[in-house]
Amino acid sequence: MKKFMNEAGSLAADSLDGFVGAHDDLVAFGQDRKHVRRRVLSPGKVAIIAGGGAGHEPMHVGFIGKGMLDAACTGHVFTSPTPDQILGAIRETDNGAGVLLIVKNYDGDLMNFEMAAEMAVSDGGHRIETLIVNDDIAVERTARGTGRRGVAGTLVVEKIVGAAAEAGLDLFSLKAVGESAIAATRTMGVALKGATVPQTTRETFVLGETEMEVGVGIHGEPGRSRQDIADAATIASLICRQILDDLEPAQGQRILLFVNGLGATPPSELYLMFGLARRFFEAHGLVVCRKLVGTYATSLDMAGMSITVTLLDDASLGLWDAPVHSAALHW
Amino acid sequence: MKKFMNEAGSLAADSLDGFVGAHDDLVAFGQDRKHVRRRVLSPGKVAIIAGGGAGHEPMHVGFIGKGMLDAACTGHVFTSPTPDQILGAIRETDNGAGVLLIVKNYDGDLMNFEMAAEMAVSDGGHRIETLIVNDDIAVERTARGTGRRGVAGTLVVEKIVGAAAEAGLDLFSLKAVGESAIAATRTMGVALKGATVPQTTRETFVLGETEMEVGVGIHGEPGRSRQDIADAATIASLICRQILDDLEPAQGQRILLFVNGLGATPPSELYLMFGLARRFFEAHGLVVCRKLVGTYATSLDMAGMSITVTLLDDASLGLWDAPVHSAALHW
Amino acid sequence: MPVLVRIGPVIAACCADIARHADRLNRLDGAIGDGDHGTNMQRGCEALLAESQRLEALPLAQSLAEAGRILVMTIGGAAGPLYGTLLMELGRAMSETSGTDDFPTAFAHAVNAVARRGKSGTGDKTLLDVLFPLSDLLAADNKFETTPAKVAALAEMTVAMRARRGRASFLGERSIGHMDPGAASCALLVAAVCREINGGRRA
Amino acid sequence: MPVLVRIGPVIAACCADIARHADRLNRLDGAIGDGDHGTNMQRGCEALLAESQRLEALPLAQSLAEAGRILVMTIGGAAGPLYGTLLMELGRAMSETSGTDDFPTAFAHAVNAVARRGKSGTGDKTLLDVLFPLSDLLAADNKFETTPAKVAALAEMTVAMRARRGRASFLGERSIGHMDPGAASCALLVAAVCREINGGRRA
Ligand SMILES: Nc1ncnc2c1ncn2[C@@H]1O[C@H](COP(=O)(O)OP(=O)(O)O)[C@@H](O)[C@H]1O
Ligand SMILES: Nc1ncnc2c1ncn2[C@@H]1O[C@H](COP(=O)(O)OP(=O)(O)O)[C@@H](O)[C@H]1O
Ligand SMILES: [Mg+2]
Ligand SMILES: [Mg+2]
Ligand SMILES: [Mg+2]
Ligand SMILES: [Mg+2]
Repeated sequence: MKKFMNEAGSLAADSLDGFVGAHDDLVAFGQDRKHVRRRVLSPGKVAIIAGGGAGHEPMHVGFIGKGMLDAACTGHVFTSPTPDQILGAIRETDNGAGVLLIVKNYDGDLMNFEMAAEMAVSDGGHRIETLIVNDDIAVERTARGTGRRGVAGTLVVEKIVGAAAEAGLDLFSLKAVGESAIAATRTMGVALKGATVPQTTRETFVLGETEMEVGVGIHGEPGRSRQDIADAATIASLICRQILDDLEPAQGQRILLFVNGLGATPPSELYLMFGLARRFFEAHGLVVCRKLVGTYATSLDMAGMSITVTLLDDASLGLWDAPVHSAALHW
Repeated sequence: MKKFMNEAGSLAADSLDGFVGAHDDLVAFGQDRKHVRRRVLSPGKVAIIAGGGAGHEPMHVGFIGKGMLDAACTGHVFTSPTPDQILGAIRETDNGAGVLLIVKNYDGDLMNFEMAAEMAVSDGGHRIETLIVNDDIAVERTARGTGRRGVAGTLVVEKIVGAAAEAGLDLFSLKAVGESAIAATRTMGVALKGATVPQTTRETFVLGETEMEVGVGIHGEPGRSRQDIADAATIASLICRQILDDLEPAQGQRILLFVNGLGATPPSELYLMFGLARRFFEAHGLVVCRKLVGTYATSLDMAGMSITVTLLDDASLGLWDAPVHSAALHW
Repeated sequence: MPVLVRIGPVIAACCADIARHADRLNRLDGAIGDGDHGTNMQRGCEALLAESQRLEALPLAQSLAEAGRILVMTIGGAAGPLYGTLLMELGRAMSETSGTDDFPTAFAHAVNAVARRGKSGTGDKTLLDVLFPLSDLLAADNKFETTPAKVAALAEMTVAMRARRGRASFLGERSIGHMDPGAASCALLVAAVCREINGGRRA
Repeated sequence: MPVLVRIGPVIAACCADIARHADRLNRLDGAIGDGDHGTNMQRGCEALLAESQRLEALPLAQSLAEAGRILVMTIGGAAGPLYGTLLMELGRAMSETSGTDDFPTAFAHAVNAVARRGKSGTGDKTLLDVLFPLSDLLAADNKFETTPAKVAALAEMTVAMRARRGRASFLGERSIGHMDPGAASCALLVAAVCREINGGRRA
């Protein structure tokens, strides 16, 4: 395992230090460096807070800024932040309009955010709502189970909700906007190389020279199945087909198409995959009216990518297009 | 070698197709898809054209847009574009004010751009000037030789010259602005893993588990020396020290600090390196007043990063800050 | 019995055993999760060790609750809230009752709180597949002698289960055939605690 | 002699030899460059092959010039302008002179044009370290019989050189000890051309 790092234990903190230093016009550390927040908060607005383990950079800290998040809490690598971190972010950003927590569906994140919310409500009298993003269709839906993971589609939810919050929506309405965005969003990913967790210097899964892992999340956990590697067009159809089957969109439906790099896949390959996915969905009668290609929700140094589709209507289109001024998304 | 691609021969073209599809609000293909250009040109402005081999994405096509490039020509992987591509770009973007070509110093690029310029002058009566970027201090300066390579610092030159062109400077003045930017810019890179050229399915150089390649360019060619891998702080000092020695900046000098990923190094590690580099230069009395961290000038799937420093004065600072509206840089 | 135990040596024993097995726990977690369970537990145990003196000065119930809070604030991930809740609720329940006879009741209360926090139950392939049966054993005889061997067997039984909670649940069928890392760490910790309670003898 | 040669079979021979050695050329280029010289040359040769019939219909001088233009527009990189200039200028010089006696003069003119394009000379560890001596040989005897073996030796001589042009120059000292890929392809192509001129016999 080769990484640019000093020691495994400080990778997350060192990286965050570099991030805040690089974007100190937009963001600042919260108390004791336990979270990162906007340098200047918008008054009277519902605070939007997200968070999760480290190793997904630029998610979520890269989305802090006008039009998106107010604060983000980063844990250790692939480890949910602790309740005190989240509580600190709530205290520093809630200016009376309440707080909306955006959490990726996974037990660790849920429990830590839930504990923080309980403390914030009982000790601080904060009003808190939570959105749980579960866009990853690689996970089978079962009668009893955790349900689907939250992965790259979280970016879309954060952008849409962030824009709505900036527009002045109240906590209750924001939760509804977020739930619609979640319902309209699906993601699936493929890895060509596993992630190397710095502490263990081991890949979480090791693929053979001709294998790929289909249906991976963003924590280095194995995916749904291991398959022979295929050409890009085959991989694109495989993923797009499943998204299509799961979403069952109407002909002529407008979509946002988002191709996300998992960390070690270069822009040239991401654009190549985007081109194939775009053609696929257009051939199936959808209108690809918004596009995003880049490395936004990573799994450390995993080689791979995911494809996310969000069904758009006039409202969500407007919220997607609304100005955003964060380190990673800017328009 | 694992890549998201259909066949090696079409990787560059397929990727470009995806890129143009993803950013068709900003860019369009030129004739016969031989170059990519702004969808809408600014009238009366000197045209700025860059180019080089494929495999460096998002450079240069990602920099096409208001405030930066008018067109970019992409060759095959790591192969300069051919003169007809460049000539086509000149013809489609020159609206009388002349054309400034920005070329990374390397014989292949120089010769192809030179042949194109000769044709454009003799056959088309275009006025052409050329800027040659040579920011890579890893290459020793020798009495006789090609001189230093052009690498990630090319982004800085393109941004500054692009802003000046948008402001209405004439061809002659633009060349002077560009030459100052080049004189003020230095880069050095380190790789942890070589690049895999798709046609040969071979890494251009293979590093052992505990080796790193110091002083790499962006074409997968070997660097200045192979060394034992070190921790991030050591690597950062190694590079920053050489940049400092080469630039010999005055105390209190303002600088732009740019940490660039070579393709397979994730944002978390780039930010970590940025933090270390920033502290280094600040400790040496420089003022890091502008910052850029991201994957902008790649070497296919090479794992590694480069550090670029540009000395800033009021003029170049203003040009750096001027609005830019391209796929990869946007403010 | 537990009220007679000094918490410092128990923490030290847990910390040592987790450190010794951290790599194995990471590896178990790598197979069906993200490969960090050993590292997470180690971080939590080290935080307890650092506060060991302060914890020893507190009444046992309060000291357990405080230890739980420390785990919650240092482990993160899934394990943090779960182990943290176990100790916090155990402490809370013990401070409301008194005497060792009520320990099984307090423990049962704490395990139920963990299940509520995790929205999980038996058979979900988690640390609860150790904790619930352990709670039943305690209720039956309120002894710590026999448990270490039994909990190891309990952890072993998670191998055949299909995960319905935690990261492993995302793998569906593929989660079968691997021991749950949380169950493994739980068995390990219970063994360490029992050993200390029984005077440092290995069971 | 050259005027008597049909260009189609020469192209076919070059194309076949480059294809056969493409991997070796890539590997040579990988050691001190970017590993694509074989692929680049193959792309150029295939473009010539595709236009072979059209080229054969032209007078030799014109056909060489046109072949050079095709190489420039398809190879790219350093090799495109260099090999392209060689043929374009050879064709131009031949159309201005006449008869085989002037071929060495035309060839020398073309090689000088390549050197101007590359701002390079002998000893820079490039294809010019084959082309310049070859030009001298032709000037001395205007024969193609003896050259193949000699050009192979010339390419071999680049191993000891330190590159001062092309990508390899960026490596400084590290460029020593490897054969220049351009010199290697040049030796190969000269050998193929000579073989065809001498009636398909391998020299
Ligand atoms: N909802 C849950 N209920 C009970 N136990 C759970 C739950 N989710 C996870 N676990 C336990 O936590 C363990 C994983 O802990 P750890 O690896 O430290 O956290 P993470 O999954 O955040 O990386 C699992 O092996 C399982 O025993
Ligand atoms: N300035 C130059 N003058 C002469 N020959 C050169 C020059 N630059 C490069 N070459 C030749 O070109 C060869 C490399 O060609 P190729 O690999 O196809 O191009 P690139 O370097 O663009 O990848 C070198 O081996 C060398 O022989
Ligand atoms: Mg984890
Ligand atoms: Mg090349
Ligand atoms: Mg884990
Ligand atoms: Mg080459």
